[in-house]
Amino acid sequence: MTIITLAKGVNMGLRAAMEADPKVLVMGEDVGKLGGVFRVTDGLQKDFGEDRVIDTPLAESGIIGTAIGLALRGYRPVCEIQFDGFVYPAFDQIVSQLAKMRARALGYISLPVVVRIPVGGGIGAVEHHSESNEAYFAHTAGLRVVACSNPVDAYFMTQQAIASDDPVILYEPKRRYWEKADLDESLALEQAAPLHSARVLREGTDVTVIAYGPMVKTAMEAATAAAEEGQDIEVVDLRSLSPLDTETIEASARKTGRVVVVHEAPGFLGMGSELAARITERCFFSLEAPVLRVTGFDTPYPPSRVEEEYLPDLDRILDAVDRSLSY
Amino acid sequence: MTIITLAKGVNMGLRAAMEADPKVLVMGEDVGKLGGVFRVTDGLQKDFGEDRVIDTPLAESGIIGTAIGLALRGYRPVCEIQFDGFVYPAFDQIVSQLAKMRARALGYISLPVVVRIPVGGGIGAVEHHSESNEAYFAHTAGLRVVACSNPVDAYFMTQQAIASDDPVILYEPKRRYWEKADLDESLALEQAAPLHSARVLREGTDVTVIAYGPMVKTAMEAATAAAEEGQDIEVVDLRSLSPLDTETIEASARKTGRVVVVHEAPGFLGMGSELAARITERCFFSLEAPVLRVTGFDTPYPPSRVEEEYLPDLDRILDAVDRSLSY
Amino acid sequence: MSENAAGSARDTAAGRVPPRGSEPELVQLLTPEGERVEHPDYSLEIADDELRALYRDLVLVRRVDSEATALQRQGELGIWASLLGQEAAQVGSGRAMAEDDYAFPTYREHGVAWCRGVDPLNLLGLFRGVNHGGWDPNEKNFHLYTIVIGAQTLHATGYAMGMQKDGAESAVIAYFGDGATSQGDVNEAFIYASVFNAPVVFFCQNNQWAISEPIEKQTRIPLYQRAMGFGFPGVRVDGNDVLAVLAVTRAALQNAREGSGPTLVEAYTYRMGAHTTSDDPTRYRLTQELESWKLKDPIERVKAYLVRTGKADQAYFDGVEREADELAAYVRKGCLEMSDPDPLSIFDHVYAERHPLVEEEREQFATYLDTFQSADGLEEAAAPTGGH
Amino acid sequence: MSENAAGSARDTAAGRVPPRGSEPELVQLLTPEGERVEHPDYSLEIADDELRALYRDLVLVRRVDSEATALQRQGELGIWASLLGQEAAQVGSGRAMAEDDYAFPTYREHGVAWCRGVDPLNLLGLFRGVNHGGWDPNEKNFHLYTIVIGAQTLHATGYAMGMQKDGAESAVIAYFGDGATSQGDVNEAFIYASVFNAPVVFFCQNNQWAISEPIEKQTRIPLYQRAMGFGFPGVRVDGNDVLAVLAVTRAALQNAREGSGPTLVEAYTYRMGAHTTSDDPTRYRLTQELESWKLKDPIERVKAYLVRTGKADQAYFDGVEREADELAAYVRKGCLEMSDPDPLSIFDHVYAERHPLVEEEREQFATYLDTFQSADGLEEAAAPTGGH
Ligand SMILES: Cc1ncc(C[n+]2csc(CCOP(=O)(O)OP(=O)(O)O)c2C)c(N)n1
Ligand SMILES: Cc1ncc(C[n+]2csc(CCOP(=O)(O)OP(=O)(O)O)c2C)c(N)n1
Ligand SMILES: [Mg+2]
Ligand SMILES: [Mg+2]
Repeated sequence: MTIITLAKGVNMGLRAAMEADPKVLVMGEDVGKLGGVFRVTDGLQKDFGEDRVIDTPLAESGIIGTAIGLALRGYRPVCEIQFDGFVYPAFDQIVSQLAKMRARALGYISLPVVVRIPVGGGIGAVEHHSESNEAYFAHTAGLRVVACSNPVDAYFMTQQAIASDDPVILYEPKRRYWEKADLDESLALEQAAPLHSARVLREGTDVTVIAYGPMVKTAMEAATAAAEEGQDIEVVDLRSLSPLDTETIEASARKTGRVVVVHEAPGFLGMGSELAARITERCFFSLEAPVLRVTGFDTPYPPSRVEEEYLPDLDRILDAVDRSLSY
Repeated sequence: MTIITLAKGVNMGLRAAMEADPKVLVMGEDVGKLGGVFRVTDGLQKDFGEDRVIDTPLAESGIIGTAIGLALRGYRPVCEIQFDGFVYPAFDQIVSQLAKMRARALGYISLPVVVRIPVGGGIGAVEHHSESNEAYFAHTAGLRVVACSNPVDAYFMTQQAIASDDPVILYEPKRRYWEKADLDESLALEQAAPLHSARVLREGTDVTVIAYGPMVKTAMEAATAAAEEGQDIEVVDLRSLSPLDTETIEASARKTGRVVVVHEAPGFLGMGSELAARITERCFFSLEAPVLRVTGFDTPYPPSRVEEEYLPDLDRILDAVDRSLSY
Repeated sequence: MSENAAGSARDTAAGRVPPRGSEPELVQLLTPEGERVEHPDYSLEIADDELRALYRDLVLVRRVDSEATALQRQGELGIWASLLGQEAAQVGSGRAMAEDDYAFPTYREHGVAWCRGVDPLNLLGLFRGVNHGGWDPNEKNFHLYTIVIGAQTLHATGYAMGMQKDGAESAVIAYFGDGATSQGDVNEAFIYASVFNAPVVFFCQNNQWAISEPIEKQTRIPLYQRAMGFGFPGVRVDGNDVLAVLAVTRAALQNAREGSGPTLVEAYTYRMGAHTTSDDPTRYRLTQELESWKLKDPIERVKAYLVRTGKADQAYFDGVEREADELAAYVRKGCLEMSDPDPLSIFDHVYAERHPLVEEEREQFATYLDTFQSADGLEEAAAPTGGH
Repeated sequence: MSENAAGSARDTAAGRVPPRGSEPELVQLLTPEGERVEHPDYSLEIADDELRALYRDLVLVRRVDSEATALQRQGELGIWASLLGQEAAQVGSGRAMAEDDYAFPTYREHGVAWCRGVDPLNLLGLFRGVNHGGWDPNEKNFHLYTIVIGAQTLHATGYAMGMQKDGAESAVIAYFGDGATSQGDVNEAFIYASVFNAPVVFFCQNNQWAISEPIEKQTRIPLYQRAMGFGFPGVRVDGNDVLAVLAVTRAALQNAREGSGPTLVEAYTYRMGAHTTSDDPTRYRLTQELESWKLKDPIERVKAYLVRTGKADQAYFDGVEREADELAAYVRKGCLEMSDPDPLSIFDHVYAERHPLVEEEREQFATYLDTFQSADGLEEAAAPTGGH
């Protein structure tokens, strides 16, 4: 057992994948000597060389575009996008090329490319450094989109994403980079939960709270607080945003009959809308209340001094739980 | 009364706006002499000159980026994106700049930029020419997103979009460009329905079918067919995708208790998911059935010889109506 | 140094694009009249049978092209992007490639596809709408057509970076048009290629037009000079001269393989047809321009040279014509026989690994379809190609 | 012509970026030792009081910067991007602008902001996280800071196109860094500017680093030469020489105003501090490099010149120091007094016109907040600035 941070979990996951397969590359801005602005790639260039840990020019479309070329040549590039808000220059390469190329080629080629994105707010940063843009990619057929919420998942999901023959967008909750947990390094990758499975983190009977990435911790805190008031909340860590683990989600929704979805991204057309639509479609007669959403507002992410108001917090979750129970 | 096509409606709308305000510019690829690949800007350069109808270099980020600069200087640029699938290179300029700049500047500046996008499939085109990407922009705070479905709306909505001091994404259903309707040119812009209003196109009592853009015609055909089988369908032309005209939508949902949303875009996180989530949230106790979605599949848009299978059609809408009624 | 550079750039800027129709200085080995000329930097030793083979390639790809255009007019293709006028640029560069080299085309590289051994029916399949190409890129070392302007130049650069990592003695060609040079992606490809010294040849077919926009809308100096700004060589070649294109591209590929990094080749040519069959060029350009370019036809000059030098006789030309007729017939027959894809193929190949949502939609749709009809199968046929 | 160009590009490519620390040829009017030198292309007549004013600007912006760094260390700012070392590049170019000219900055142009009359507290507000700048761009002819690398170069170009349409005799400066030159947007800006001959000066502060990446990761030739590839002049100026920057930028702006189109100015300088206060440059660069650049300090050389020529005396320098102290105190006090925004301000200014969803969320949130607390107000104060 080792105590690791979430950042370290990704780092160790990258290292394990690079050791296991010489075709795995890490590329992005400042991933080399600096080890990335969050130090997630710390030490990798030193140990694997500049040929495998590549500081790229400052151009995100170039990062993804050349990664596609490298993948066509047999490599497995893991691209770092420095902050969520800087992925947009690569949008065409991601949604028109990376996502669609396999279908375009009738399956003759696959693109095992991972795009790592530190995501979300809460770190007091300036504009563009706190965005939650998962809905764009989850809406894009051809991509897989996952979000880790804790150090152990970070370690395994990184490796699973790299092992996937499909392109995977891997969201890392940046304000949880320094959260710690115990990792049992003797566990094999095969023993980890499948990449696209959700996880019931806390069983409960009254209301299901679904969260992912940075909001999982907040949801757990809300559940603890609610327990003191006698509310028994079930918390589901979604983990996979596309595809969804509908089985786990539906089972929980059927059990509690009440669902609250929590995310930092704006609500309008956010993950919560898809979850609400799908759960309602599948569990119509089991629901006691409409699926409620606790999300960022439908505004640009605000200046950091007011971000705590923008971001869903324990109180807003509990408020939604109360509203759900009031139906 | 003049009979016009939808393409002509946009054309006349542009012309009217350019005549009314010398600051209105048209810019994009091939919008000049050629009049655009769909001839929507036909004749404008001849009449307003190269200074106001600008053939740009082949670079979409450049189109939107320079349009922002022109808007900052007091112009009102109307940008044409040649086909839906070619807007992605401009994604950063649209979502990080165009959408957010006003809030960034505490309202000191506004960006009255219109981005016209011929959208959707059904014209037998090759890849990237048939996409429905409205969900990306509707999820983006700071933008307004509208879709016209007929020549008269095309005429008025174009002018309203240009008159708006906010950035507007205007979707034009390309396979309906040649649909015809009567335009009463004596109508003033003020007499047209507000840009962000939905319209009940056909009143009905059994099921509400919500559609927009190219699917409105299909929905109307479905309603006619259903009528023969004794089903009384209400058809709502959404017109505005962001913001939604929730009042009209909710009123209809409450009335029929059954809603089917139709769009060409993939279902997962498509407009249907937001409509389903919202309607269920607001009209929980009025719904007899879950909101059902008839959409493109969650795959890349297929080769054109099979696109009719991909696109929602009359039969798939009727199938969903039947399913809705079976609850 | 800084002032000189600034000064010279100013001169260049002042110079602008030479007026349309004027003769730019470019590498040429065969004049429009079919005379063989020498060039100090680019010599070419070429055997007679190779020369005849090039002629054959030019004729055959033009015939595929014209047959496809005819098929489109008859409603068999949704659209067709003709290469008319660009045969030499494509065959010259396509034949310059070694087997292990790799090409990343746009949507117009039918001549290069031919050289790489791609069945022309695959190309027609794309424009008919039965698939997006349908060949195995790695079998042909020829990537799928890319329609989003410029995107493939980054894929090409990444692929070349991979070759470099592999220590392979190979190179990549990235094809793109004059219009494409304005895209951010193409410029980023220049940057990545130069910074990593990647073995990639940027092959720009300047056919003078990007749909309705003349080259002046994309640049104010000759395009090959763009390379200077990124620190690698640029060269302008007569794109209607198959020999010059062959020699220049060969040299650029060889430089790349030897570790000298990227080169920009501007093949100066002309789009003799419409942008695609959907386009109407009479709206934006003068026939006079077209007429002047007819005199520079890429096939006529090779024929004139072969005839004058006696390297080919009438029997040879007749043979090539016959072959072209056969090829056209093959293309026509194959096109007409192409069946529509199975509706359920929409769900194929989206993911390499299992995907519950796609599986669910596939199943639901299959059940739904069963209430109407049963799906058709797909057929395939063997094909004559120009490949290795 | 093609071969020559190709040849010269090849030479350039072979040349690569000169080794770090070597002296590149650049326009200089004041040596690091404070000696006034002449340059054949760029002369500068400057009155003594203007010279002293430049010195004052340099000292004051450095003091604002160091005070902000200190405030960040004390937790008053979330982050700060220091301009240390780049004062001359910013003041020289900022002071070259006429009142009607317009600047589009990155996130580091505190010195230019100063010259445009933006209250330093606005800059601190952004880094403290109370807003995204908060000044009225049109009042200062100084756009908001742009954080997405390169995006503002297109805005600048569009703005310049607008000036051109207006027939205004004005020009735009687009600021960006060495790293930014790799972005597609910046290259597209070069293309639009050259094709439309827009009155824009591309002002690149090559401070040798993009966070941890040295300039070699972005280019293999000197950056000012990039302009050659786009057909407009590029010039490298000593970015630590306020006089040279002033002269070169003035000339470029004047050319732009007169219809000669864009110029790329590469201000060759050095980022003396960390990328931002969050950065740790010891992980990736040698102090030796830093030491060598200390000798080229942009302020020291002006002071040396003023002293040697007797254009300023100790009393003057003392006066400037006092002013700097006062400014620092103003900045500190203003920063500490800055109140957090009203939570409901999140919903302000998103749209110019009514938006039901935003209104609804605002109302709901207000109701929700009412159950906890009442919101705070915002305060503002008048400010000393360096503006017109
Ligand atoms: C990103 C993008 N924008 C627009 C288009 C539409 N389009 C297709 S071809 C074309 C012109 C291309 O010109 P050029 O690069 O010169 O190539 P050519 O067609 O002349 O071979 C345009 C604008 C596209 N395919 N991709
Ligand atoms: C599109 C984008 N990608 C990445 C970043 C993160 N980032 C901020 S500053 C920076 C380096 C910029 O270097 P340079 O252009 O040289 O400017 P400098 O900071 O040296 O002034 C990076 C990568 C960003 N802001 N925008
Ligand atoms: Mg062209
Ligand atoms: Mg820098």
